[in-house]
Amino acid sequence: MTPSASLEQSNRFTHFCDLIAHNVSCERDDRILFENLSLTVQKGDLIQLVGPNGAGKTTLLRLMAGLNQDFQGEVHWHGENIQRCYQDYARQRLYIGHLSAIKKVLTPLENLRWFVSSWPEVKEADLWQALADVTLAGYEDVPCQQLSAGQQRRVALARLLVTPTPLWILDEPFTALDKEGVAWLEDQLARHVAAGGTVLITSHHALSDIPALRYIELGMHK
Amino acid sequence: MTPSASLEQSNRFTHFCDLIAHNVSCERDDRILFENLSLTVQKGDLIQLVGPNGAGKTTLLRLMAGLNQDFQGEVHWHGENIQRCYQDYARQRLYIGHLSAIKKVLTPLENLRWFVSSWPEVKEADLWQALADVTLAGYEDVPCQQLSAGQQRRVALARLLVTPTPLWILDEPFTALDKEGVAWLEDQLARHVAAGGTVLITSHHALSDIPALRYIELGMHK
Amino acid sequence: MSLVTATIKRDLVIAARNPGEWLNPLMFFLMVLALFPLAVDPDPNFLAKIAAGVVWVAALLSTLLSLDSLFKADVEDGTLEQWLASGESLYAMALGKAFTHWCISGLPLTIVAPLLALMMNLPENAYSALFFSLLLGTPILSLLGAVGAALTAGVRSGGLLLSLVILPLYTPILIFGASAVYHAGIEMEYLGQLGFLASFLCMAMTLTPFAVAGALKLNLSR
Amino acid sequence: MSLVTATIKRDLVIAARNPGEWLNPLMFFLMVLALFPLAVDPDPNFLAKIAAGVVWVAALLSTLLSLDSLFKADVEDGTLEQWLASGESLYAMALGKAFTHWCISGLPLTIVAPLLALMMNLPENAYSALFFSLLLGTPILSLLGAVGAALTAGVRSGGLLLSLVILPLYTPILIFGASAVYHAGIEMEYLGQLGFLASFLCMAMTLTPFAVAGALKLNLSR
Amino acid sequence: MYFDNFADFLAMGKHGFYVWLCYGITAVVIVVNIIAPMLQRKKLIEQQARLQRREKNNAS
Amino acid sequence: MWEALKRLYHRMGSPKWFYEISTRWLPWFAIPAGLCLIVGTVWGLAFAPADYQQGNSFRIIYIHVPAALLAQSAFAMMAMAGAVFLIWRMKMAAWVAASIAPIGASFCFLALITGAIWGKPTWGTWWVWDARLTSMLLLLFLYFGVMALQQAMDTEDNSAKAGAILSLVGLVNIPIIKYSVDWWNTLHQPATLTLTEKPAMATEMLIPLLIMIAGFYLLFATLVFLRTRNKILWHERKKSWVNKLIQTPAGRS
Ligand code: HEM
Ligand SMILES: Nc1ncnc2c1ncn2[C@@H]1O[C@H](COP(=O)(O)OP(=O)(O)OP(=O)(O)O)[C@@H](O)[C@H]1O
Ligand SMILES: Nc1ncnc2c1ncn2[C@@H]1O[C@H](COP(=O)(O)OP(=O)(O)OP(=O)(O)O)[C@@H](O)[C@H]1O
Ligand SMILES: [Mg+2]
Ligand SMILES: [Mg+2]
Repeated sequence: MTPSASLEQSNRFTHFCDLIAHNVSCERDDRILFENLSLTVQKGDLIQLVGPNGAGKTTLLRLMAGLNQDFQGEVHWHGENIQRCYQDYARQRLYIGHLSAIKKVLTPLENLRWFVSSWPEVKEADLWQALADVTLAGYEDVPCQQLSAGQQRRVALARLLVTPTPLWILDEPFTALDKEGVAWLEDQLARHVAAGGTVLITSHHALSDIPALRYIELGMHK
Repeated sequence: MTPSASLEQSNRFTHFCDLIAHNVSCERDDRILFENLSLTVQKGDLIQLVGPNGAGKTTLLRLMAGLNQDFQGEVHWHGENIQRCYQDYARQRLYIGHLSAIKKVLTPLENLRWFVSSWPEVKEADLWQALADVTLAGYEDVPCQQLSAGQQRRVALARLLVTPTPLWILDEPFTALDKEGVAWLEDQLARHVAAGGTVLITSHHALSDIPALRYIELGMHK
Repeated sequence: MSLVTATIKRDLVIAARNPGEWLNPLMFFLMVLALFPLAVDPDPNFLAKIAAGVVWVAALLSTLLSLDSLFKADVEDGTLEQWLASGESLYAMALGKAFTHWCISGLPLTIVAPLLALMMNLPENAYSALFFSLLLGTPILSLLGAVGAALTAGVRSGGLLLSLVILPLYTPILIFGASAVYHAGIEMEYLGQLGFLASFLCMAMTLTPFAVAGALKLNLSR
Repeated sequence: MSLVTATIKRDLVIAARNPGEWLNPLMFFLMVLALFPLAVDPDPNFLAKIAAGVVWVAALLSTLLSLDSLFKADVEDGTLEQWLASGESLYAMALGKAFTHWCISGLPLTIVAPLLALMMNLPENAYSALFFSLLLGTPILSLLGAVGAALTAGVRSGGLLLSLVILPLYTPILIFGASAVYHAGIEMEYLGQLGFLASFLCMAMTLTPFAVAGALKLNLSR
Repeated sequence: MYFDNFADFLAMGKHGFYVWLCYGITAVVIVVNIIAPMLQRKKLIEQQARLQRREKNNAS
Repeated sequence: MWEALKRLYHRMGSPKWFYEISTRWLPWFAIPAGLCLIVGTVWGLAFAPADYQQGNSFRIIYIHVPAALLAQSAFAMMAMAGAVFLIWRMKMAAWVAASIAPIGASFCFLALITGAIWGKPTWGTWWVWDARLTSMLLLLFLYFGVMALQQAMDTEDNSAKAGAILSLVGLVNIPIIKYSVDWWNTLHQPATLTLTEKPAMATEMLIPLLIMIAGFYLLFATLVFLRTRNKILWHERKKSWVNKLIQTPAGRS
């Protein structure tokens, strides 16, 4: 990614509004995952949810993304409940979960093209560039079923480079990436928050020193 | 796991025979993954395959496990081609791949019981103990679909504690584990090789210092 | 290009890439037709009497079978999650999906049905009724089917559950469709039945997408 | 307990836990029987004539539909991989799987068929023939079906491919089964047909497991 | 020749349509079966030749 | 003796050898095939006498019967090639099987379509559920199933194996299907519309038929060669002998 591109992004992200969870509580199978949790996510934040397996990180992430409505409390975006202004909110955040939404019979390029179809301003050349950036140059036209686990993950992550959204919500994005890939992704996260973007992430991987990094610890309330 | 148990294992593993890959070569889609690779795995070895995404680690692992026959060269166990003595070989090695073979409607206990059904010497109490060791005590009777990603992984890994095989072949076993889980698994690996067992593993995670550790690096031959 | 058009295009590309997706329903249709004479009685006069009903039942069953995969793949690989995350209208997606399904299953079936009706010795004057009843009826089958497919998408062995949900909804269409053809065969008026089918189609087009959108959301909240 | 018995037991437990697995084929059977009078002609004498054939066609289709999931789940979640890794005989597993499938689909169907035949106004003296022909015929359907299911387990939208592969193989059984019932209905000898079914069953029991074992291996070598 | 004239030959009694249809379809099927692999072969060879040329250019 | 057989087997397994030998043999199949087909067609259409019952429509027999015979034997050949591939893992056999499938299916289709067209003037209907017709239709389905499987899996090797397994299962089943269908039709329905019993065919009718049968078999061999050669070229495209072949003008012809 060239500096000019991130500068441009930085301007674009000036309109980012706060994402605030007010006293959210969630229980599953009579076990309380978190209770009266409040969380404010602002421009330039990089927030990592940490906690042991089964602590409720994925659950909290999906709830903040507006994908899960099975909880108490409210999540506000720009002062409004995200379910109310869902369409606007959705255009401002990118959610990448465990499942990659990649069609195995299609090529990386075709998959990426589908991902960005809501953003008409994204150009075809950007897609090629993004695939090259995730070191998939030469694989643009290979059906995804023939890619290795890490390569498929990279296709999903190429979206980070092309969708112009200020808020990224990522669930264990480091899965299956090799060292170089991990370094690349950390770099992307750092650049994104530096450019005024915001990242909400779960990972068991310890992120290297990015100044904006904050932890939210979820414990096991047995 | 109590010290006495690992001592017992150490005796059990005296019959371990060398696993040797002779000049194996493998290509996928006209790209050579590795060529004339030879590899000797001996009692007490802990071998980690490393390399970038798509290098062929999974492929090599499956081939050494006897699950993939689409390659050139031979893999020998006790001086005999593994396909010839497959039944004996299979009883001496444990393979845990990307897919966990866990049935979502069954409970961890039921899943584990199925895994060990070929080893009649394993007792029911061992299974409960193993689940407790992977911090799933209390979840023994919860259907696996209600467990988080990391908890499901732990069910699969509980097999390490109960199947009495000297050779472990593990493909990215650290996926989805939290810090504590990672430490636990590293400890298990160290104990296993100390007790005379053998481990062949792929992981993008840097294993902490275990004396027996050796790396095999697979590169990208473009 | 909006996400809806992109999705329709993508699904058609996938169908073009595995031709099984649209050829198999056709083959199934043909084979069910072939089973009847084998099981019942190959006498041509007898077949002529049951032809209308059997062709319609076969069309219905073959649509039913191709429904199973309509949303399942999307749920499993995370595409649906991304749809919901995108904030675009699920109503439009439901319509788009039903349309793709009809292009892949109902349309080819309508085109070859008259040919296959030859084998069942359908009376000559019933051919146009067969064609038009299928042309109006199969889109209804796709639309109603989408409701069932959405409801059962997250369910293991949903294929059969799907048939349970859907078959009762299909019966009115079967009755009107088959009776149009039957009446045409004995030279009676059949425009009434076609009129009913046409009005069902309008209703289905406006109403079912709501149900589909609602059902799809159920698959996601976890 | 060997892995085969453990697997049979496990699959039966799973079936008991989602009753849909064995209830759905039954419901489908019922509904195809119900569709017929609606589509063709509800006149009881007419129905009596076609009853034998329609009951058998319905049985065949409902078996066919329940086949799809026979190996698919096992391939996808890695159970099959573990089977192969275990080194135990795939022949035994194939037999075991076909047996479970019969317990879940063929057996209940055989038991309720006489009841449903009432609805189709089947002649009274045909009931025992119906019962015994299904008792001998449905295991063959399961065995042959296992071949198709194994061949198509790794294939997306394999359900319909499966029918393409299997239906031609099913026709002899359909012919003998339906004609046994038909002949019993018109008070003719039908032991000959049952004899044929019995000898087919013996052949299928010895031969098909080889084909299944071979086909299952295909789904694994990658 | 069994037929008296060419018109008779074409008419084949009353069965000209059926006979000629059969022979026509057969001709089409056979020709397609011959042409298809030949075209495929041509395409294969051209494609391979192109690849070779490209590799040679890259090498030099 | 055994050694010679073994050598032959190894040679057969070598794509290069097969390619070269088929280059030499191809004309020896193609030219007689063309001759037989032309002679047989002209003789059958223009010179053979008309059938006293069916008139000229009977001339369809010169396509119908050879196609029907070939469709059945092609399936057996395909299954055999599949078995060789499964047992000895000889890739050549898989390619041959994959080449046979579409050709066999074409002939099966021809037998069906010519039969159907023939049925209209003789029986007054395009299709009846006669035993032979039905078993031919099922054979076509089997071909389709094999072809679908030969492309279904994610690697070519697996697809070939899947196709081979189904063709073997199908081969065991074909006699059963044929037998059961025969038996079914004769029982359900008195033989009002069976295929004409083979009359003691006049020699001037029989000879063109035999020529056509020979022509169809030779054509079949030619077609299998053509397709298999393409498969060889594709799979061996990295080998030096293919590269040489492509550079020589002869290879392009
Ligand atoms: C779709 C319709 C038809 C199909 C699928 C069909 C199929 C076959 C098959 C498979 C054979 C070869 C049997 C063998 O020797 O192995 C055959 C032979 C023959 N068919 Fe047909 N047939 C059809 C229609 C007809 C019709 C309409 C006629 C003429 C009335 C006819 C006349 C014959 C004759 C004369 C033979 C050669 C005699 C013999 O070998 O027994 N067929 N047909
Ligand atoms: N579908 C479900 N039904 C009921 N309970 C569930 C369901 N999914 C998850 N849970 C429960 O919710 C808890 C939190 O799950 P979640 O997936 O949020 O954990 P996590 O923090 O993401 O863990 P991991 O690090 O393993 O991914 C788990 O203890 C699990 O038992
Ligand atoms: N089914 C397949 N068909 C064709 N090629 C494949 C197939 N599966 C994998 N490959 C190719 O084989 C190569 C090696 O894949 P493999 O899964 O062994 O990589 P890996 O080293 O395990 O990578 P990762 O770290 O991403 O898991 C990849 O480049 C991939 O393109
Ligand atoms: Mg999680
Ligand atoms: Mg891997």
